[in-house]
Amino acid sequence: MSQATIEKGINAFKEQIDAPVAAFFSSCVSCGMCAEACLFYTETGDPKYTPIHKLEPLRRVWEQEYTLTGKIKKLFGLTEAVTDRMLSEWQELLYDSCTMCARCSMVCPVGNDIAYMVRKAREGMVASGNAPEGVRMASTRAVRIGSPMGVKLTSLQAQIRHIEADTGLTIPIDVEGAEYMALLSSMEIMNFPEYIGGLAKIFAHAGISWTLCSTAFEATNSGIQIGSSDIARELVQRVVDGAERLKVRAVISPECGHAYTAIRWEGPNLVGRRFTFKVIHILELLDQLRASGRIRTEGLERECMTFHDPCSLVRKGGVIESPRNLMNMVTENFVELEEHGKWGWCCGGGGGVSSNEEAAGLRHKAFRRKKEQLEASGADALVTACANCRLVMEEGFEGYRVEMPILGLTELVADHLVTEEGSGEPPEKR
Amino acid sequence: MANSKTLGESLRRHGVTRRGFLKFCSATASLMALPPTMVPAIAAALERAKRPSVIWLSFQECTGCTESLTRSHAPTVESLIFDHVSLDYHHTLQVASGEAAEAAREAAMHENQGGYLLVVDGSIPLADPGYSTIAGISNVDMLRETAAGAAAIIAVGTCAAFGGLPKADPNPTGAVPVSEIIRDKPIVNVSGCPPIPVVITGVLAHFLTFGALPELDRYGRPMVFYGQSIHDRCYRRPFYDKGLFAETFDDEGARKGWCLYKMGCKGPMTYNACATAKWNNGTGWPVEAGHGCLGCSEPDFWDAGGFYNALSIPTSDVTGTVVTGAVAGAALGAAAALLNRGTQGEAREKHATVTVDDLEKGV
Amino acid sequence: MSEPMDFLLLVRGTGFDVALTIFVIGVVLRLFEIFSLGRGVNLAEPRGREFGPGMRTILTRNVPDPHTFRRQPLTVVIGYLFHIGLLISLLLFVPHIELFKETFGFGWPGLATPIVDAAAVITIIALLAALWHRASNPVMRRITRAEDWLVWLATFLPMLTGYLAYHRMVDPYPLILGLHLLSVELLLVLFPFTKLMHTFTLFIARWYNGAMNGYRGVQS
Amino acid sequence: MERLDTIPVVSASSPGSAVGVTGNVLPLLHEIRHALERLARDRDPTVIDLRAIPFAPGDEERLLSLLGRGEVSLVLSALGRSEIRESGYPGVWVVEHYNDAGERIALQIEVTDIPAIARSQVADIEESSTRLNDLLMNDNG
Repeated sequence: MSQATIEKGINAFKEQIDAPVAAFFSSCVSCGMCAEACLFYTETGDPKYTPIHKLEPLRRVWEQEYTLTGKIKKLFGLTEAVTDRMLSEWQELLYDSCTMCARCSMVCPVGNDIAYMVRKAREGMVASGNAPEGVRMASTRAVRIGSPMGVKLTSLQAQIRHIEADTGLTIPIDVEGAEYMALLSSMEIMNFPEYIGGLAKIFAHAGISWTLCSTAFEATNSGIQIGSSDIARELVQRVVDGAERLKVRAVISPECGHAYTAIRWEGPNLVGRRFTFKVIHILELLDQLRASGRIRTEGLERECMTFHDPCSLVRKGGVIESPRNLMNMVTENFVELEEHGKWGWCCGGGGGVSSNEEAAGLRHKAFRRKKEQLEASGADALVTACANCRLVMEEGFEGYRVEMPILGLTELVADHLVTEEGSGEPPEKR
Repeated sequence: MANSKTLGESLRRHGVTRRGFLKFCSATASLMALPPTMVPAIAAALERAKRPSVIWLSFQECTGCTESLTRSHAPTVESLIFDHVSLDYHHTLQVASGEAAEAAREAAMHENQGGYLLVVDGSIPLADPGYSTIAGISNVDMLRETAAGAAAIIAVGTCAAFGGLPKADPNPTGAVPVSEIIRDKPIVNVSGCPPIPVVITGVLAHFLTFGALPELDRYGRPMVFYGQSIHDRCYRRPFYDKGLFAETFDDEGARKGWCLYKMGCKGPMTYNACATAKWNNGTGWPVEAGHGCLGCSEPDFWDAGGFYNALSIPTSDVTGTVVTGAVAGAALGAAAALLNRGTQGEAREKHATVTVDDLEKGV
Repeated sequence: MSEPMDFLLLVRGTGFDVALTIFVIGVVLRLFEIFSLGRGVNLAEPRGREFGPGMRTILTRNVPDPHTFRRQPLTVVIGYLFHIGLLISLLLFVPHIELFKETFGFGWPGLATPIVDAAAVITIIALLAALWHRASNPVMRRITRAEDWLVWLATFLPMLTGYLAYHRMVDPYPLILGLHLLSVELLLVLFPFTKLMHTFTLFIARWYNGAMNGYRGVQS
Repeated sequence: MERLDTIPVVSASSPGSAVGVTGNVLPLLHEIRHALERLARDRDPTVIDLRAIPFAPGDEERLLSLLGRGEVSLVLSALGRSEIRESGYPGVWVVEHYNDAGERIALQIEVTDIPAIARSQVADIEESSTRLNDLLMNDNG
């Protein structure tokens, strides 16, 4: 068993620093605007949570290794080396108080993509053994068991049996040549199985062939959250292998933000080649089906509903319009949060924070931002498209004693599908 | 030779009436750039003023300063003052020559020991004193000897005041101004190349009138004449403020009398009275004639960049520096880039794949 | 007697040459340092383009998001006043334009000096406010390093000396003009090796941000 | 080749030149106005030396023509000629001193009831009294 060392950590920083990182650090004028974009700062008022400050170890390595001034400073001992102690101290800043929501990346006046750098900085934290225990455990379970929550195929199969019984629909597994291979997040399997039922209904309604994959049903990628490309690669590879084995046309990312960015945006770069299949988020797919008339809904939710944008889906994923189109399809009283879409506020549990027990207290404090935002909207119910956000917000509501139901957008759409079978036009193959 | 007659007596001997004297006093106040309220004080002082002995030494100079002074037109008020002054030695103007001239200088020095006024034009060569001698006496020796008994020294012209043209880079004669040799006497620098005639006479008038030197600026120049820059007193200043500039000597801006800054006018850094005293008996002055100020009353004006380069342009070849810098930067940059790529590549090579077994720190 | 003039000649000649050389070498070197680190090829199927969104972000980041502005208006207002004032003072003052013309072979029209003067006053006030803000705001205090103070000083001195020179508040004029040039030379020398470099690199940073987001179909 | 004096001299103060734009004439008129107020209120005279004013070509002419000419003109013959004349604004006098060669050596605006130099000097008055007395004494004798 090899060990994580500070040398490995610094080596990882050196590997990770690229031209954008160098440009970003060169440009920072310490204006502090990023703090105003970070819910961990706004809700605690503690300046140590200023996003750019979280990157000090990476910045220092960049300066010492990749700039003339830094090299000279190093030569004359004018700059402090990044030590294991420093990184231990920074664990709280790079993990507990950062969901990589990338809101700071949107406001930085000089254009620094801070979340991009946090993701890179975490590589060094992992290599030096400074990732928090909860996140490490999640990764270990994901690699060893196949799911960060330790959900095994047998648990999935058990849930499938329940769903099949409830809906009367078949949940296909390992169907070769299916058009779509759906991925799930463990949370959906364990906490929100209605999502799987919803999928089955929608695909049946639209007449689309789909399948789950017994070797790659888990969509979440703990490697991305902990910040290890090596672990992330291993997890993505399972999906790629499964998709290629089943020869599907596209892989559907479930209602989970980081799972989508992991497979859609990081995936090909992790495995080092372009995918032979497409990757699509379930909301994108639903919106496409809506636009092409292949799913038809009836009835509108009367309640005032709002939508929480999962950060990974909007800012980092680019799925912005689809949920709005879908919301308008099934609700008549949809109100936007004041800051929504790419300006949405994080639930506070992304980027591995929700699996990091040490961060629980901080996460609770930070959730106040979302809570107030939701309360200000006057909505009666909250819709979202991420199992993790949903769970985090449910916990948050409990903590703040807020009564507000949270729904998944996919299941909401599924609930409104036109029920008479076959009354719609025969779905056409696209 | 100096005698003890006062200026007042001297004027009356010339048949000047009281009204004439009053007129003379207001003209003198105007000449000294003093406010008209000073006229009674001037009258009282002039009434008592003693006739001083003046020794005028010319060193490394072009005689332009003397020319400027003697350009004084026919009998003016200034000339009245000079009539009153006992100019005991001036090798350009005096009749005596050779040993007789030197004897006159020595006689004046002895008779008025500690009381005569020494006027100097020209700079003094120190690289080799032999570069400039008078009657076999080097400039530096003559200056030291003559200055010893002077009440005050007036350094007329930029050469005497600041070294002037002889001191221009590379200063082959090692020229220095009076102030670098004489440090124990009051010195008034009347700079300019040449100085404005009325400024020379104005300073003399001040000395004569009040028996003391006027208030001086940091460069030892009389504040009344050098207190404000050409730029601040320039009648074209409003054009500068409005951003209207002549770009060439024959463009519309030049014809309309716009600001000459872009054509190299050194007015903003030049302190002199040209804009008000004017030249050629008040006819005009360089800027009024359409040419920028050369800055001739300032130290080292010869070396202050091209006469036709705007003041803000550095004296060196900026474009060349930028090009050279860019080339050198690219070479150094390429080296730095190689180093960076090396570091990055090495780090990537050293990468040890992280597995879930490697997440704990080594002990 | 002539030291201020000697000083002015030194800073207008050799001094400026040296500073400008270091500046140009430094900036080019820094750009090489940055770009040499490269950027991986993105193998994910793009949803949008890189170039256009990158360019758009270069522009859009000039304007703060309204909500963030409301949370920290002072930083934004001071930042605007300072930068606009500085650009007016630097680029639209005729003597400065003459220098650029000499350097690049072309110039542009300047503004009337009272306007530039007003801009300079605003810039100086904004800089003082920025200093106070940096010293008093907890976030800024936390992230401020020695370099930030140095950079502030290096920016403030040319403004101050320029103002004093223009108004002839220091005697003799060549001394203050020389100090103004010297302070600019200090700025030039420090520029490539401090965050003053953001003047150039912010365009690179913004472009990368916009491009990387644009690739994913997000206009950042 | 032409002789120098055959080349026509064109005055810089021709129309279209900088006349009036230097802004020195207007402030000067204001100064004169303030001086007049002081004179009326406190009997306090003022002298403005125009040599200290940075005039643009044509400014002086403009100022003098704006002031105009009043009822009184005096010519003084002492150390050359001097012209003292009241402007179109009573209380504002223009005093020009010339030397023997007819060159102007001073130009002043005096804001007063009568310029001091036009008054008979006290010493001269005493002297003339003595002289006249002497003359009469001699006649009697």
